[in-house]
Amino acid sequence: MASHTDNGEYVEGMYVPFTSPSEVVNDLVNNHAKVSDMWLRGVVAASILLVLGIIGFVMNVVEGVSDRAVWAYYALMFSFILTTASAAPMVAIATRMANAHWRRPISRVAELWSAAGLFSLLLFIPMLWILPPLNDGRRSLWFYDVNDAFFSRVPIYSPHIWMSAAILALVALGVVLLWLSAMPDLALMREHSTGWRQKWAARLSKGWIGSTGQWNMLHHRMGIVGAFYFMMLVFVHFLVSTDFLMVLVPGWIDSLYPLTHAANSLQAGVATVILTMFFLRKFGGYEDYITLDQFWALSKLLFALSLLWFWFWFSSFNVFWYGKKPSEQAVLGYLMTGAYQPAFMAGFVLSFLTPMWFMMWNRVRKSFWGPAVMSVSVLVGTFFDKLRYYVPAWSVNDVGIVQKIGEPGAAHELALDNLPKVNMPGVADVFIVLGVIGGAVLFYLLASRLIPPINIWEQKELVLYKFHKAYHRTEVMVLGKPR
Amino acid sequence: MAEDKKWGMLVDIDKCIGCQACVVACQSENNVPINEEGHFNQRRAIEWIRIERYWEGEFPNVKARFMPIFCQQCDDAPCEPVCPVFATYHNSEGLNVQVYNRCIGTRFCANNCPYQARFFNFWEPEWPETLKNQLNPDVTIRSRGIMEKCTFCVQRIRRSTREVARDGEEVEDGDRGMSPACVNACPTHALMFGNIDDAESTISQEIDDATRRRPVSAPAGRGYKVLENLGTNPNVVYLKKVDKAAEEHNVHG
Amino acid sequence: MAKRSVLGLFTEDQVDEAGDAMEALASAGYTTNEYEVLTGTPYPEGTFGEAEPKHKLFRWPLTGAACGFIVGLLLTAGSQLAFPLVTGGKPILSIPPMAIIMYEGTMLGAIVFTIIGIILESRLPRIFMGAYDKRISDGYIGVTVTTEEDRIPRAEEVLKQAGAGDITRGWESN
Amino acid sequence: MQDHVQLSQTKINDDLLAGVLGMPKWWLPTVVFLVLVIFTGLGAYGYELNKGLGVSGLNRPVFWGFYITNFVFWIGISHAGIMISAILRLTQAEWRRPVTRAAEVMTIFALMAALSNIMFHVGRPWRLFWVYPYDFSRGIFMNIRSPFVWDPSAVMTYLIGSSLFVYVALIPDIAVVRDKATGRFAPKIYGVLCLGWRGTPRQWRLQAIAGILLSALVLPVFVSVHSIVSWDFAVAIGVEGWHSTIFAPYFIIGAIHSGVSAVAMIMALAVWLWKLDKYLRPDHFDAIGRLLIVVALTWFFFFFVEWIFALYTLEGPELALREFQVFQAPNKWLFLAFLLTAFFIPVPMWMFKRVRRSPMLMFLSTILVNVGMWLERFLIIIPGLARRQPLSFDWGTYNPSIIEILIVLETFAFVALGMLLFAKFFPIIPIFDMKEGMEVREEIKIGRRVVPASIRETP
Repeated sequence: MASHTDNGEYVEGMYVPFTSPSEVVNDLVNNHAKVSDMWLRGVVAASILLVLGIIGFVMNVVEGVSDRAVWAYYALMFSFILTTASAAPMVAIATRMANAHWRRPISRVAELWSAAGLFSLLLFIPMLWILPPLNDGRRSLWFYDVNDAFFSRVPIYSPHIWMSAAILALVALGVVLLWLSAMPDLALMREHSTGWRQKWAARLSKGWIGSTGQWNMLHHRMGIVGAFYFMMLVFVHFLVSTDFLMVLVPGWIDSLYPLTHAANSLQAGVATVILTMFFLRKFGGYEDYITLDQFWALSKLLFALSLLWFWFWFSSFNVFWYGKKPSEQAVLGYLMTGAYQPAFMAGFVLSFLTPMWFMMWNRVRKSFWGPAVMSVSVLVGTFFDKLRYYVPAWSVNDVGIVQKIGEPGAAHELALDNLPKVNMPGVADVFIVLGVIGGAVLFYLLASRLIPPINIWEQKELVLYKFHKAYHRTEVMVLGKPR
Repeated sequence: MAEDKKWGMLVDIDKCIGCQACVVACQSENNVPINEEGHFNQRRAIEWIRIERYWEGEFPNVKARFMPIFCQQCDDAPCEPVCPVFATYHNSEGLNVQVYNRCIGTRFCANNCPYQARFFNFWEPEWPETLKNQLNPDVTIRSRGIMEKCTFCVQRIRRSTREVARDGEEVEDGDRGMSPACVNACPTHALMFGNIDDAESTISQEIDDATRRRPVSAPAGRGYKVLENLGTNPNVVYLKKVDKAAEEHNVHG
Repeated sequence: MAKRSVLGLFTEDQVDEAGDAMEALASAGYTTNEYEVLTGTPYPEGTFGEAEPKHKLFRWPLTGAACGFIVGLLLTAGSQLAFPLVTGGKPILSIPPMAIIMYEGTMLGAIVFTIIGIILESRLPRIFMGAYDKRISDGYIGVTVTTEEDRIPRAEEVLKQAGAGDITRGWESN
Repeated sequence: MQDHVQLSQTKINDDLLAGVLGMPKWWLPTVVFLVLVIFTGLGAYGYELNKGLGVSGLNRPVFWGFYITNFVFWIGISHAGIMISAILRLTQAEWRRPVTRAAEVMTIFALMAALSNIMFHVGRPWRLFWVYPYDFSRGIFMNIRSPFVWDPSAVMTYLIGSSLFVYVALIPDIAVVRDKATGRFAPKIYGVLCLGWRGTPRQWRLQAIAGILLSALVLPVFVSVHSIVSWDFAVAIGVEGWHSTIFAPYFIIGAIHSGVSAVAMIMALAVWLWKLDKYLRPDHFDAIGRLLIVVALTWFFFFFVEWIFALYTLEGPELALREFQVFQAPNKWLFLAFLLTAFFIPVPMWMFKRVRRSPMLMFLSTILVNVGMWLERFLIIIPGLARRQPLSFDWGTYNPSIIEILIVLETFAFVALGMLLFAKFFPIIPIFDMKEGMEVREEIKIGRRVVPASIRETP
């Protein structure tokens, strides 16, 4: 389809109005029907990485779960997936709530990442064995205290229970959201495609006939599920960042950190979506749908969230730096200025300085390459930032805490006196890092075959609600506001 | 006496009898306004050094514990950086000085002092006519609206250093009124003042004894600093009370 | 030299006529900086077929930010180095506080310069109103021509033909 | 908006300039009353200046009291102005149009009130200018390491920025007043004020850019201001319960909570006082109500996290402080009132569409929120100081004196008077923005359904 209109005013790749819904349907359904070889290559590559990851995992299992430090990089990757893939659907949810039209082509692109949530669920299971229960000298949020009449009643597996419940709920909500928003499209596949795809679509589309009632119900449900997804996401980040991270470092009491964890995940989620958009546009053959509009809008978002990254970091850092308490200084020294300083610097430069400096310029924001490159920078930065939190934290062993368990609260008041040795990645760790990324991508690719990666029905709505119209001597864009 | 000076104090709780002589001495030396009943009721009394009294144990065998608290002249004083106008800062002799002329009275430093050693002049200070003549000419009278606190009697330190410079002779700690008024007034020598940068000075020796374990197997000395966990690095060392009963208890249980 | 200006008024629904007037003026050989449309409300760009106004606004905030940043740096670093008083064992050159104040300086510079830029770029302040009609605030659309005295009558004709309601003249000086 | 009313430009002028050109009969008495309150407050301040801070209820260790609480409160209020206008401008939400200016003006006067509180607070106000980089006789600059130097730099940046922002957005409306005003001087004065605005496409274009660009520039400032105010407390290790890293975002979200509520109050007042019900539709209240629900929930989550981590440490002093804050009189009553008014009464109210759409109920609920948020600041500041500390022989209680109360009232009167005077001389609802709103309004007919739409310039 031509990428310019009659008066040719538009930048190449700007939003181009489709003439009719049917055009959209044919184009998208056909495009989704055929298996591109780029997709095959992607699947092969991802599977290879995944196999490597499994090898690394096995190597770790041989080492055993007694020493937590062995699993530091595993935990890092778990949180990395939680920060990128699980946060990506927020792009669809938030923009849908704001009723922004530019979201329509990419809402599915974002939602499909909740399929990778299933993978993060798999990743979580081993961590249940790695982290000890509360009566084993583990500090936690749950106020467990052996020799207190009341607090000794706290279930010793509270962190594991709550975290499992939360992440299960998160993944479930994500899949449900994906399914809900896909229903009309599945119905379309039921009508237009053939073979197993048709059967599968028929089974999932649950007799969707597109009656007004069904549509209203759909919007209603999507709104609710989306809201819950967001809450659950924040909750999961709250739990992970405290019970699976912060409590492991004695004296690290940073009440802002759970929110930092969540906020950074939004940034990484946006970056993930931008990168996915970029690949889908380049290799997926969706040039007519994923246009400059989406990149422009999302890059503004990414810019804002990058500034937010700094604000959250500085809010914590400034209080610690100024407070000068010995415990705080120890934590800063361990996580930031000590042996892990390179990781911190990398995170700082890549997830704040670079995006801030380059995305200030509209020329960079309003392009395809700019946002894509910046997203890569943000993702790598996020990786290093998580690294300098998780690897050190998981390298602290509980020796010295178990004796302290007697005194109430003593475990929390402990300061980080003797620093553990630096935990450098081994072969297994490298394998795990690659494997987890490969696994997530593989899940995404597979899911993109089952469900069209462009939201067809929202695209059709777009045709109705967003179009150009002549206005006296110029042409303006009309944006409909249904609901 | 070493060139570089860092003034410090040593407080032996075991010797303190809570007679409050130090408090009186401080008040008269530093022109601290008279605290009448009204001031105390308003919770606006100014006492650069105060004797905190704690009751220990149950009746009938109750023990009174006394603890003189004054500005700890912290090296990393929380009160210093928060002053917007440099009214308080750390001088070259390790003193946490208060410059009355600069103070605008935000009272931020007072909030930030964990030792509650800073005082605000809510009212213009007043003295009865008869007491006007006993005011110390070496010490400024603080007007209302500004903070004040223990200065380790910096005026005495200055005077003695001037005299030393004049006579060109060595001055031992405590000579020529080298020590603050409270130290001079203490009948039991619970307070000791001196230069802790000078390893030979008596106070350094004492502190060394109190804090270092010699031999390592022996129990630690009695020395400690107040609210150490805040990392303020005070220049005042306290020697804890020698409690025979407690030690017995430690030995047997 | 002294210029004259003339203004043709169109009613709220005569948008297209106003546009015609602009075209007619253009074809009558008036340059784009000689005639303007005056409206009491912002219309979408190009409603009257006018060209998109060129402006260099985006230089202003950057310049301002740069100035603010430099001033902030000099102030913070300078005041700490000029009065090297130790407070709370903090380094003489404490970066976090400097960062905060430099940030504020940068933003202040950026905002103030942007405001100045906006005012100057929109050709304000304007001393002489020239031909102007209060009814423009009520939604009337004015097409004004500012040119040499001898070309004024022609402009009036053009405006009349385009269907301008009443036509007023005014002095202009620049 | 479904129940939108299409109005001619003349009608808009007449309606929105009614308060400027004419004078409602309630106006003068109200102003006189406010002026009286202000003079009482200033009289009280004069007394304090003369006698010293002893006349306040402050003591040792409660060195900060009503003034600082009030300072934080007004800074908080000031935040909604930019929050509302900037964020809504950037997202191009149509319902922003009538509310932006009122919000921004409130920002300005609230900031002035906040600054005046510092003046009331310090011991030697006549030397307050020493915190500014001004080389006076003592020949020493301020200590930039002190949060009390960050404060003025941030607040002044915010004040200057937002005032200029308001002025630029005001120029086209001043031009309208110039054209409408009668009398010998008014047109000339307004003519000078609007810098000879004529409404050329270039001017409108830059006006539009200004809205977006300045919003983008002011937003980061607004975030920094309250963060810095929060650091006045958070960096202090001397006071239990203040030294928490979450304070910056927690104060920000609290500020937005109280500020957006204040904006809703102003909207309701505007509807009653200037009969602007044609412009501030129930839909506007509905929208701001929804926004308030989101803000309130977020705020409550931050509140929750802050508490979790206070308890998480299980440190004796911290627990003692919280116990003192929540379970001991008089704090327990204040705390209860705070929870109810700031969250548990208004938020359930906003859940109902009927409440959100009624100015009266929104007015009441948002007043509750602001009472609650004032108490919140009080409960953060005072118990931390008044608690029984590990060392202090005398731990405090705090009873504000009549002087302090009068001065606090003065700040409220000051802001109200400022708003009234502004509304007397300038349109409090942006005229050109409303006209544009009418201009860009559009409808899409799909079958029998008419979908409201709006026109945007093609990028």
